[in-house]
Amino acid sequence: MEYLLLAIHSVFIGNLILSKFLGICPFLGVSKKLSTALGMAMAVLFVMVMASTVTFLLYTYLLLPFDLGYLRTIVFILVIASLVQLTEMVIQKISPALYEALGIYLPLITTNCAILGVAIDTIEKGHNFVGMLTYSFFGAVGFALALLLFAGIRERMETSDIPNSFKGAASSLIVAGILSLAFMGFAGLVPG
Amino acid sequence: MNGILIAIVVLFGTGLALGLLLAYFSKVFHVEEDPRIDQIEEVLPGANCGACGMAGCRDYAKACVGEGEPPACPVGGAAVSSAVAKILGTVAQDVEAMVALVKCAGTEKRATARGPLEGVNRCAEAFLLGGNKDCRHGCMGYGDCVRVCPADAITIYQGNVAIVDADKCIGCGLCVQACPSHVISMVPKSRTVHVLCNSKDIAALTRTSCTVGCIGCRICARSDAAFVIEDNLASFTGTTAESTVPYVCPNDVIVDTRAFSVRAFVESDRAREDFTAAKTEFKEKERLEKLAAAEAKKAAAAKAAQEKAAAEGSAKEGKDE
Amino acid sequence: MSKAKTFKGGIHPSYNKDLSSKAETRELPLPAEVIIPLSMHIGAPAKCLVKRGDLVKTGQVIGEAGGFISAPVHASISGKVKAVQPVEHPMGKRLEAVIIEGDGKDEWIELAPVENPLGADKETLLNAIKAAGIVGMGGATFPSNVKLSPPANKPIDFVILNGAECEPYLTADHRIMLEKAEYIVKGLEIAARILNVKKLFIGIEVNKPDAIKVMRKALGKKGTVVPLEVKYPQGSEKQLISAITGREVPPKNLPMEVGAVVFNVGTAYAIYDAVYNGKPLLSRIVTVTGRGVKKPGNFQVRIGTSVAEVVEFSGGYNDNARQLILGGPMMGRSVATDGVPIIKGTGGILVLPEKEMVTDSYSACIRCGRCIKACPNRLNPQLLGSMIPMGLYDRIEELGIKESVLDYCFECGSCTYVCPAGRPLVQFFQLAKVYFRTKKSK
Amino acid sequence: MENRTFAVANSPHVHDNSSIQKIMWNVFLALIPATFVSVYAFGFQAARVIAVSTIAAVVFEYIALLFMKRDWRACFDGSAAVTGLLLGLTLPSNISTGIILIGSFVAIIIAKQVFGGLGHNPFNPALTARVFLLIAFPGPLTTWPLPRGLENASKFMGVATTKVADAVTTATPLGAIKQNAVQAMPNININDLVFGLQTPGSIGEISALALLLGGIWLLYKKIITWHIPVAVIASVGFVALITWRIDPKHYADPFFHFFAGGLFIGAFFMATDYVTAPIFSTGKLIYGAGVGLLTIIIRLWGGYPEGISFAILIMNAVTPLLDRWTVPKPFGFQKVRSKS
Repeated sequence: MEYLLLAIHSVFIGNLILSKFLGICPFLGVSKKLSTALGMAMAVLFVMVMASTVTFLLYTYLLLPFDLGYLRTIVFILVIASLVQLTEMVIQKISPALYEALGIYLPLITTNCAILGVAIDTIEKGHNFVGMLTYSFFGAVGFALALLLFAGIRERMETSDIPNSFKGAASSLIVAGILSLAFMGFAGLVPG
Repeated sequence: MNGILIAIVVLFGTGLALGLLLAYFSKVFHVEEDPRIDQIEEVLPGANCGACGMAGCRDYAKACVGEGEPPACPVGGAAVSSAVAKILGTVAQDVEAMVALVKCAGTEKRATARGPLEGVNRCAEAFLLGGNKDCRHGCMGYGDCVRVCPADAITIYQGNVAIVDADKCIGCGLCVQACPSHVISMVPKSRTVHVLCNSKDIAALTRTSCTVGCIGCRICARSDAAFVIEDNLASFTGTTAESTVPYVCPNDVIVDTRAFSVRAFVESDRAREDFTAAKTEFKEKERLEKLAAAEAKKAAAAKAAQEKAAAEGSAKEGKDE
Repeated sequence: MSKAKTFKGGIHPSYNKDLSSKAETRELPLPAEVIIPLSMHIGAPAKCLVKRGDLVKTGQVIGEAGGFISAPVHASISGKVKAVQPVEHPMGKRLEAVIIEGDGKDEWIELAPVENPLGADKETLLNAIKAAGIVGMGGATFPSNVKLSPPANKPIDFVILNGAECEPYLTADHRIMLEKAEYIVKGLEIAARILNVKKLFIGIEVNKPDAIKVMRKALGKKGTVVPLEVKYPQGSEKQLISAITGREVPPKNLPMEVGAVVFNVGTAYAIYDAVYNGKPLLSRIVTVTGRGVKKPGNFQVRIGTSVAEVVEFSGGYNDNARQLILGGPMMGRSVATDGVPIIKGTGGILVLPEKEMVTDSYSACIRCGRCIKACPNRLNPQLLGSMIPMGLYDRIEELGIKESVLDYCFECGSCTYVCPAGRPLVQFFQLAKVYFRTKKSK
Repeated sequence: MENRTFAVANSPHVHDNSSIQKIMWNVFLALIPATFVSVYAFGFQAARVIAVSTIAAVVFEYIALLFMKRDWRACFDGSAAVTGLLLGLTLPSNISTGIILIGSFVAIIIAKQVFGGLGHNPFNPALTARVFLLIAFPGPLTTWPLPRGLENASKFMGVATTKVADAVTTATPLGAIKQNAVQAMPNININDLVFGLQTPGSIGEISALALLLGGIWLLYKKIITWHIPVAVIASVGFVALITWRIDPKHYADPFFHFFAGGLFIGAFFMATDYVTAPIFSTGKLIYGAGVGLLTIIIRLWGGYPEGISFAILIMNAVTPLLDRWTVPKPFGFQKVRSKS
């Protein structure tokens, strides 16, 4: 039950993008088309769970015993960077089309603060291993949800007659703002 | 001291482990790619700025290999272009500068209008309904070309004929694609003589639908071999021609840009008057010349006849004798 | 009476049929000149067989079929060929046509009717129909002999006569059913004999109860008259098949794909005329209607007669006449001049006064979904209609259905009719079709 | 014979004479009963709120259109007026004029014109504004004056009333339930909720009957279809019924949930907004069910007493996906031959 609440919390209430404002770069960058958004979401899901797991293990079994907590940021980034490279290679092999579509945003997952954010947050919050898995998995699901909703809206906005000055990022950010307003309705649903 | 050492060891160890892992996986998941992509990527600025219109430098490199005709990298400039060309084994070719030309001068006064089109805002829509002029090959003037022109080089005269400003035209050819009646074509910028008509109809139809239509009479082709007639329509294939060539056309379809700009030839009544005056003068001159030639010929003939007569006369005389 | 059958979607425009539905068909006097386009059907244009100065007789072949899907063209009056040149065609283009100056004598060629039609073999009948140049007279102008010769692997189960006449204003089919019922049935029997089919249907919208009654009587036990709900586009071939048989014809396919063949009632009459009398298709019934003409009515008109002449005979234009439409108001073609000729597929001449014209400028789509409800092909005109003006053609290709979604659209105009924002959706789809056609041909 | 020339236009050459204006003013008309009830219940203050929000919305629309150099006459197409009216109806009657103006600004400028105006806004403008105000001004947006004639009640539905400025305020029925669970129930009369003259709440939501009347008008005029309202109300009723059956002490019965709060105005007027709702019937049903479920979840377990505004906004965001995934098969569609 505890994990269920944690899951609901990480998907809806504490949504990475819409209430923690992490990972805005891919949120704005890869949301032009639904199909690429889906691919990106999957890539982030994979990287996030892997990265959180590896960093959690490293932190608990390597850094903490040696009392090297202060090194966590740099170690985590190292891990994330390598994992992203790995993902890149895997995607290029498995689905070249998706690789093409994601383009530059794939290596940019490295700098996706949501990944580092979740890795650090899960340690800050003191989750155990299962909690960490739940948190990172459903955090990524929340990320995916927001990305998909946003991509859907942006695909529709392509057919809109948006005033020139608001084309592109401006109107997208307003949509993101309204979306996070809407998600505030979940506040208080589950104690975070 | 110890702490720092441990930290260094831990960091180094982690890095090494991850590096080895990556190295291993890059072997496992190796994807065959054109080696030139990597080479091109090397010479690119590597800023992943996207200024070329592609997501990152690698995409640009791929485009170079694929299409063979890459847009220029705005950041790297000429140096990068030549480097890329070197890798691809091509030389940046000197392509003749082209500009767009609207081959129609059928303004309201000249071309017969077809019933008013309602609810039409674009050429493509007008074309569905058969166009707004009796002539189905002319410019409809709703400005689909103006909308796609990135250089603002096209204007519409009286909502009827589009005119390309050759100085502003960058030769992208977007208007040619946008035009449903195919009245725009790309011509060399250096060309000075143009046939301003696109009507492929037979002469009888062209005559009823426009006063400045090409009827495929071939008179121009007789005075200059660079005119080619195909589908009842003349087109000029050379670069330049004698300045008197436009005067031979019975319907004033040919323009010499050294005398009149295309714009003036389409828009300005004054230019037309000047042209007509010059044409009349030319024709008059031609007529006089012809007359003179004819007279000379006549005189020569008369003379010859006289001589002949004289000769015959003398012969007769001789015979008679 | 059982419940009227129908399909899903569609609209209920105001029909305005009583303007001309009571007017008996009158024969137009022989025109002084006819303009006979060589292309009056879907498919390859006919090949011209005459030249300027030739003398022709009524019924003489002046253009032979230019391919498998094509039809021959006949002189509809006797006289001299004045010219062979492109003319303003009712479809908006300029197409090659034979102009015949009549001698006023109307001398016919010798006609060769098929003897004992119901006992004749298939080939003879088919040849008679082919030689008569019969095409679908509901407007689609598909050559009838092609419909009647399906490949052996496509068994035909139904022959359906289309008497729905769902286009508002038009009453030509209505009149022909009232006046020529028995001949129509004979034509239908010929078609059924050629296709070897026992199941015959005649679909008629219930707003023509007199026609239903007459056709029931004429048809007797040979087949079934199916009353159809009054709805546009009930008379569209594929919608009609769906209403009567429940089968749906896939896009880009002919009805024979689902074992059905559909003829307009006018075509059935033409088949009768060709087989029993040996007459080629030289005239048709044309409804002259709308509030832009003085006296709406129905007329038997020789092919090639100019629209102006027909309207003149009917009583002339009203002063407020502003738009001339060949066909019905939903799918008919608006033409610029009344000098265009009546062709085989012209079922009506509709003249609209200024105040009935749809000229409003359009505004943004508000996604009310009425077009989706109206679309007889269950498409999403809303989405397509928003993407096309923005030039998002690649997204249309992505829409998920392998063939272009636009293949399904036959431009019935239902979506545009109901659009509260007045968006010219049909026009958008035409533009997109042109775009995809040119792209494909590149 | 001299040939006559005619105007040429594309087919079809007839139109059913429907227009956006007609649709919008019909929606406006459908909201009139609710407006009357609220003006009757809350007096002049309600009239002020509604007038300010409606007029401000139209004025903002006009300004925006001028700025964007578009046809300014579009501001009278009724859509801005409907947005303004809907916004006014979701506010408490004692709210200050400044806040209403901010709301109208957010609705018209931020939520609508930025995206290109009518037809292009991904979120319902009135609801965006309302949620914005709720989060920006939580105080004024959650103080509800008592209707006229009840000002002297010291306790209402088991909740203390407070005197703020010149009005007596209290919680809405849903707020009362939230605070006191079902202890408040005996004091709430379903009749009051239906007719709306005896309950506090935002201006427009108090009378379920008046809203139902408007909804039926819209259904009758075929401006909305039954799918969304029915799906919303059914899903709310379903969850409410289950929870009420399980634990009637804690959870209110379905009828209470139907008639209390903004369910009807949301289900009939806001969720059905063409621009932001799915376009296919299947999508509409899913969307309606989503709105209903989210509403009841927020009502029963969330931090806010009323959830329909949030629910509709969230489902607005899902609309493009629903539109994509509920496309019906076209006429004569065949399964694409897999090998190709």
